[in-house]
Formats: sequence, structure tokens, C-alpha cells
Amino acid sequence: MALSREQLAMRVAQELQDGYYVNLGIGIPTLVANYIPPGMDVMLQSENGLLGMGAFPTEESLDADLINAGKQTVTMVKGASLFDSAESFAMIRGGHVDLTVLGAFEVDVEGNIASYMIPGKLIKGMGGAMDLVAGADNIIVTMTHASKHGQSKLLKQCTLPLTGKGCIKKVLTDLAFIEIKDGKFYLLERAPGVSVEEIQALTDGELVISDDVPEMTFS
Amino acid sequence: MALSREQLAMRVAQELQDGYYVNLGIGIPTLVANYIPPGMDVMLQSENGLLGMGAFPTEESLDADLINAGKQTVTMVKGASLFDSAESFAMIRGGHVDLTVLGAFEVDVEGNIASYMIPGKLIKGMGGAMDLVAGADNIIVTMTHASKHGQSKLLKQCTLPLTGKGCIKKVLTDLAFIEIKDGKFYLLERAPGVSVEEIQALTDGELVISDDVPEMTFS
Amino acid sequence: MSGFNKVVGSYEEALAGLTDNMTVIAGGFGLCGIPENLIKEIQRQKTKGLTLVSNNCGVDDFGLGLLLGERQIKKIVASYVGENAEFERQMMNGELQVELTPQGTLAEKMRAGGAGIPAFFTATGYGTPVGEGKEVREFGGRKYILEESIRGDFAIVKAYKADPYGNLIFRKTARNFNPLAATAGKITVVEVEEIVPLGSLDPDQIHTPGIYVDRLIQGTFEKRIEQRTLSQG
Amino acid sequence: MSGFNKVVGSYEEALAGLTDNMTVIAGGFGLCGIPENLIKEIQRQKTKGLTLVSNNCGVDDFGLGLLLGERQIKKIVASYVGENAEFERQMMNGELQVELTPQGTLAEKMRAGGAGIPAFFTATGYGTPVGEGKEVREFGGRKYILEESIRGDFAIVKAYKADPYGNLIFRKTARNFNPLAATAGKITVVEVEEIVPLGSLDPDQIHTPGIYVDRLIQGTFEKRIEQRTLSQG
Repeated sequence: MALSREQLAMRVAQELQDGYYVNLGIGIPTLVANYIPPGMDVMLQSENGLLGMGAFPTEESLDADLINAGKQTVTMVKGASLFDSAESFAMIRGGHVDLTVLGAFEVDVEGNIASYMIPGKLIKGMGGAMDLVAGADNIIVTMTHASKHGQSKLLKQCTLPLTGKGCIKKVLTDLAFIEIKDGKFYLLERAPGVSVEEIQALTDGELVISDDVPEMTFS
Repeated sequence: MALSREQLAMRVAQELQDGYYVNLGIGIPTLVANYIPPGMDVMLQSENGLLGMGAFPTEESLDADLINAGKQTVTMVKGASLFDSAESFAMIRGGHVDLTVLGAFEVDVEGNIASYMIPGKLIKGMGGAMDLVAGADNIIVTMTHASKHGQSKLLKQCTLPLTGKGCIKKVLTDLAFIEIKDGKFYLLERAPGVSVEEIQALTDGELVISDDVPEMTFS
Repeated sequence: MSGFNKVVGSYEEALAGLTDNMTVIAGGFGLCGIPENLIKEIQRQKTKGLTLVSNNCGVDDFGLGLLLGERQIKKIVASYVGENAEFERQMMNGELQVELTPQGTLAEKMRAGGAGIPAFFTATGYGTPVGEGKEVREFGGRKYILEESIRGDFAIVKAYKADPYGNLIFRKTARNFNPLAATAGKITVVEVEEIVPLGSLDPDQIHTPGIYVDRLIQGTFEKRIEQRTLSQG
Repeated sequence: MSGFNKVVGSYEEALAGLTDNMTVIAGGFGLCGIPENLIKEIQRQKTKGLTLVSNNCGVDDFGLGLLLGERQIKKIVASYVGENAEFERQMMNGELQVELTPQGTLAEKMRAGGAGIPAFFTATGYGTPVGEGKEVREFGGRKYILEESIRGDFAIVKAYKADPYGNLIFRKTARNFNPLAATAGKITVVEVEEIVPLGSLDPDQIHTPGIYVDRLIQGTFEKRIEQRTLSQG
């Protein structure tokens, strides 16, 4: 069965390591914060100028001057730091953030990503997404494997304007965990109960399937 | 008579305005701070990361962590700020400093300046001088008009390696105050008791002399 | 009175000299840390044809959205403009030019403008619509595009505290683009919650030295919250 | 123990992995704010063939001058190197390579290295020996040269206070190149006067966020003064 939003977040969380500085995009990536394994410390970077983002505030601790990149009110954890937007993107562009998780419309076998613009629809802007994909070595894209109409989002070549070129190496969809390498998709894991054939049928770009593709596990 | 070091500093100080942020180089420029006209506020920028440099400290206020660009212990005035070297040169390179005063070996009619390196002699380095001359609109060079051997330092073309190209507009020597414009030296003022002919004799580059060149005054 | 005293007497005086068709760089992220009263004063002065450089463009009835409502903005340079119905209408109608710029590139363009760096290379935007028409160069096996800096005729900035010399301190994530905008204005105007006496700010803790600030005014702020999210615990 | 605890137990551990022929970026201006104990540890470890990037090179018996004495430095990138007799001797003999770099360009190269900007244009050095062989380009009628960024295998930094996560605060002009060096090391090692408990630094007042810091150690400092100048009043 396709992964739920929560399961996507849980699977991403398994990629975390103690001491990781992590930037989580809006949507499913944000949920990852709820599944940080116990005993593990992770610091969340919010590109509007905060390292060490905490939970949403209470009514009492609500502060208009403390928001995240999604413009939601937040809090800080112990050891947090605040800085300006140039410093924030110096961290991102300079490769100091250990893991970036963000959504996308499409990815392709060359590691290209399209995530910010659908021609003909209203353009809202790329925000920090282009900086994030260009700056990070370690990126996980989370998205559904195919559109509601069954069209693959894992393509030979992206059809939408790109957010970044050749920068994506890992994609977690509701059906599969995939690595991008040498111009191919490598199927690393399947969602529980999802067959290799189902994944193959919904993958447009070349998919490399090993003899034994394990199911994801959620403890 | 040729100006003394103190008179050079006094004449430069006449160019100050209330509210000026000023960077003073090592040597004679440093003395300018002693002649800031009464009732006028000037803030001194020290390129190692201090805006609002004060006098030398007393034995009690001596602080190894508070030095100027000449590595001398200093103090801060009220309203001072501290910052890193990139911020300091952002101020300088971005043209935010109102006046820069520095010494030189040679200047020429194209506004070129040579101040850091004599081939064959030990090279100590340019420090912040190249940044200062490239960043400031308003620079006053202070130096002796000629060498001890009577060789002019105001040249058709600098002979030493340049610190900056086409960036000097004003030179105060021990003999004259000169503006550089359109590939010529314009004689603005004479040192008291120094004749136009004396200045002409010691000026290698083309010197434009108006009918009446006033003497400098020191009140 | 010291030549370093940057305090002006009114918002009108704070924006004196701002005329039609100028470029204005504004601090703020979403509605957080925006110079809300300076924006209202631009609205009141009815200055037209402005180019606004700001990460976002406010909402319909607050922040830079107010200037859209009065059709005072000719062009906006921003990274994300999604929360504004009037914005969409004017953009779709071609009344408003929009230059979308990645958020980090925008921040760096402001910093570079203030720091006298005319252009820099960045990997951000390479191979995307943002990179079209820009020079591409390889360094260490990676491709980068050349981005030019931004300066404004005016910069409008919101800070938390200032001393009369214009030394500024920002608060929490209301800092964002404000210190960068402050460096990049030919005339930089700052509104603050509190002007404190000279000497009461620790020189080690000043975020923006007063050398960047031309005019300073104390205001009162609504500080509207865009996404009021509370924990359910 | 949290994965963010950067505190190490010894200077030896702080510099573990530093090997011959590496590039080391060092904070400090003159003898002010130099990582004096980290330098002594490099001397003790006898690491050779180092490229040092630092505004100055210490004096004969203190700071980076110590490493010159042991002939551990192959090349130095600096803006001013005038206070050191052994330095002169090695340079004149051709034992030491010296790359003179304008002070502001050096600072910006470190910042750019840490910020993922491979190169930038600056007016500094145009038309001078520094500009030779570098690309010249005109922006807005002015000529600029292209300068590339610097990164180090190690950065060695001196700060005033830190929390265990490596959030740093510097003091007065001992800040100088230290925050820039901190961003530009593949491994950044920081020595501080005091490690304070987590949560005791105001997040608004942190100069260098801990994300740039890999290892942290508390030391005692001589803080030698180069030019002890007192007022005669």
C-alpha cells in the first residue's frame, strides 16, 4: 500500500543521524521533525534565519518575531542561534547543512528537479528551494510517485522548468525509496505491500531493480 | 617653509566635516585625530574591526583585545561598534567611509598611487591599503613632495608597483595641496612661505598653476 | 547636536527625497520584521512607478500589499509572492513586472550591493529559468552562474533597538533581510521599536553599525502574524 | 551525549587529522585574537609543508612565527608580514612562498569560501601586481578583477565564549578574521577562554553559529600585546 504522509516522514527520519543540521521544506518534510528517533539530537535550520527551531508556541510564548520559513510561529530549542538571511544561505550554499528534505513536482534520471513552477498556472516563486538544492550534498526529495491521473513523476527528463540541475540523488515516494546514479533510478526499497511491478509501471525513467528489493520497515 | 608633520595633519583636519566616518592610515594620517575642529564629531574606522576608535588607553583600561590597524592598543568612544574583517571591508569597499587619509611613495597625474612595495627592498605587504584606495571616493594622500635627494614624488607616471589605479584625486604634501584632474596636477594651495616656483621645480607631472595660489592657513 | 545623530522628527522627513520611479529595498520576511510604518508612509505619499526589492510582497491589506493596492509598484524583485490576490491580478494583467530571484541569491545580491562587490558566482539557479542569459562558469568541476549585486535609491528597514547614531539591534527572526537591506540603500531609513541612549548598546553586540544608517525614527508596530500556529500540547 | 557537543578533551585531539601539506586558515590580526595554543600544538606535532592563510604571520617567538621557526610553513597567504625577522630570511632565501593578498580581499575570500561562492569581483587590486593574470571586467563604468574563494582543510579559530554546541562569541577587535576562518575550514577547530552552559548565550547575540564548528576546547591565553601604547594624559 502507498505510504501515508506520516510514513513518508517516518522513513525520511530513519536517514537522520545524531548531530545532523537539517533543513525541512514545507509540507511532508516538516512532519519529519515529529519522528526524530529517541536519543538522537537533530537541529532544524529555518532559512529565514534560525538554527535550532523548536515546536509551535503556546498562547503564552507566541511571538510575532519568531517564525519559520513557512511563516508559522515557532519556538527555539536550547543552543539555538539567530542570524540574517545572507548568513542563513551562506550555511546552505556553503554545504554546512547535513540534510535537506523537500518536495517536488518531478525528478529525472539526471538528478534534475522541478518543484516551483507550472507554466500557465500562477507562479508564486522558488523561495529558498533553488538555493537549497544547489547547496546541499545530501538531499531527499519526498513526493508521490505519480500524479492522480497515474502519470509518473520520475522521468527520463523533467518537463517542467527546473529548480536545480543534476543535484538530486535520493527520492522517497509513496511507493519506493530510490537512488539516482549514472543516469538511472535504482530501486532501493519498496513501500510495504507494493510490488516491484507496480513501481516499474509508474516509473518513466530507466529503473534498475536488483534481485531482492526489501520492503521498508517502520518500527 | 615645508609643513611639519603636525601641520600636515592640521591641514587634512580642515577637510573633515561633522558626521564624517574616517579611516586614517598609519603615520601622519593618524595624527589627524589630534586636530579635529572643536564642536565637530568624527568617527574613526579601524579596518581590523572597529568603528569609533578612541584615544590610547591608560594603564588601567589597557586591553589586549582592543587594538587598531597599526596594532596599537586603543579605546572606544561612545557609540562605537565592533565587527569582523569582512564587514569592515564591506564598509570600505562599499563606499560607506566618508574620508580616507593615507601615505604614499608616489602618485601620478592619472591618479595612480604606489605605496606598498619597493622592488629589491623587503616586501611587507599592502595590508588594507589596496582595499582603501579602491573603495573610497574621497581620499587624501599625505606625503613629502620629493625624496631626500630631491626627486619628485608627483610623477607623470608612477615608477613603483601600484597600490591602486586612477583612484587618487587629492594630495597634500609638505609643500602643496594638489588636486588631480584630467591627467594633470592642479595646485590648490602652497605651504606658507613656499613659492610656486619651488613647487613647480619639484613636481614631475604637469602642474596647472592659477594666477593666484593661496597659502595654507592654520588657525 | 552631533553630526552622527540620525534621528528624524517624522515619517515624512524619514522618506524625504523618495520620488517616482526609484528603487526601494525593503527588509522583512513575510510580514515578519517589515518596516510597516515606512510602507504606510510611501502609500500616503502616493509615490508611483517604484521598483521594490523585497523577499515577499506582503498581503492584500498589510505590508507591501498596500502599495500594490494603490498601483504604486511598477516592478518587484522577490523570491516568493504567493499570498496576495491583488498581486496575482496585476501580474496576470501585465500591470506588474515580477523578477523572481532565489531567496539566498537575493540576500547575497543585497549584501554584495552594500559591500561594493558588483557580481559573484553561485550554483543557485544554474540550469534553471533563473540562469537563462547569465554567464556560466566552472570552478572545481561544478557549474556556477554570475549574479550581479543590487543597490537601492532607498532602503527601508525595521530594527528592534537603535542608539541615536543608528547602531542597530534586531530581534529573533525579524532580522532576516533587514541588515542586508540596510547596507544597500543610497539612503537607508530605519524604523525601530525603541531608541536607547548613546552608550547603552554593547559595541560587541551591534548587528548593524550606524555607518550604514542615514535616518532613524521610533515607531509603534502592529506586527501582524501571517500563520498563527500553536502547539496542541 | 548530544551529537552537537563539540568539546574535545585535549589540544592533540583538537587537531587530530592535521597532516603534512594541508592548508590551514587561521583567525587573528597581528597577535590579537590568534589561536595561540592551537598554533603551539601544531608546532609540537611538527606538521610540515603547511599552507597558512592568515592576515599576518606572528612575530619570531609567538603566534605563527613559531611555525616559521620550525620550518613547518611552505606557503603563506597574508596581507602584511612585516614584523618577523625569520620570515624575511626564509622569504629572501626562497624557502617560503608568500602570496600577498589585500586585507579586505583576504577576508572576503574566506567568507566566500565558507558561503559556497567560488569567486567574486572586486575593484581592489585592479591595475596593480595583485591583479596580474586575473580577469578584468567592467561594471557600471568601473573596472573590477575576479578573485577566487579560499577554503582550508582546517580552520583554527580563537573565540571568547562558546557553549558546548560551538556557538561562539568574540570580544572586541579579537573578532577580526576569526568568524570568517570559522566558516571556511573543512574541519573548524575553536579554542575559547570560557565554555558556558548550553542555553546561557542569547541566540540573538551569537556571532558564529555552531553549525560551522567541529571541535571546541577551552584554553588559557597569554594575549601578547604587539604595540603597547598608552595615553600620556
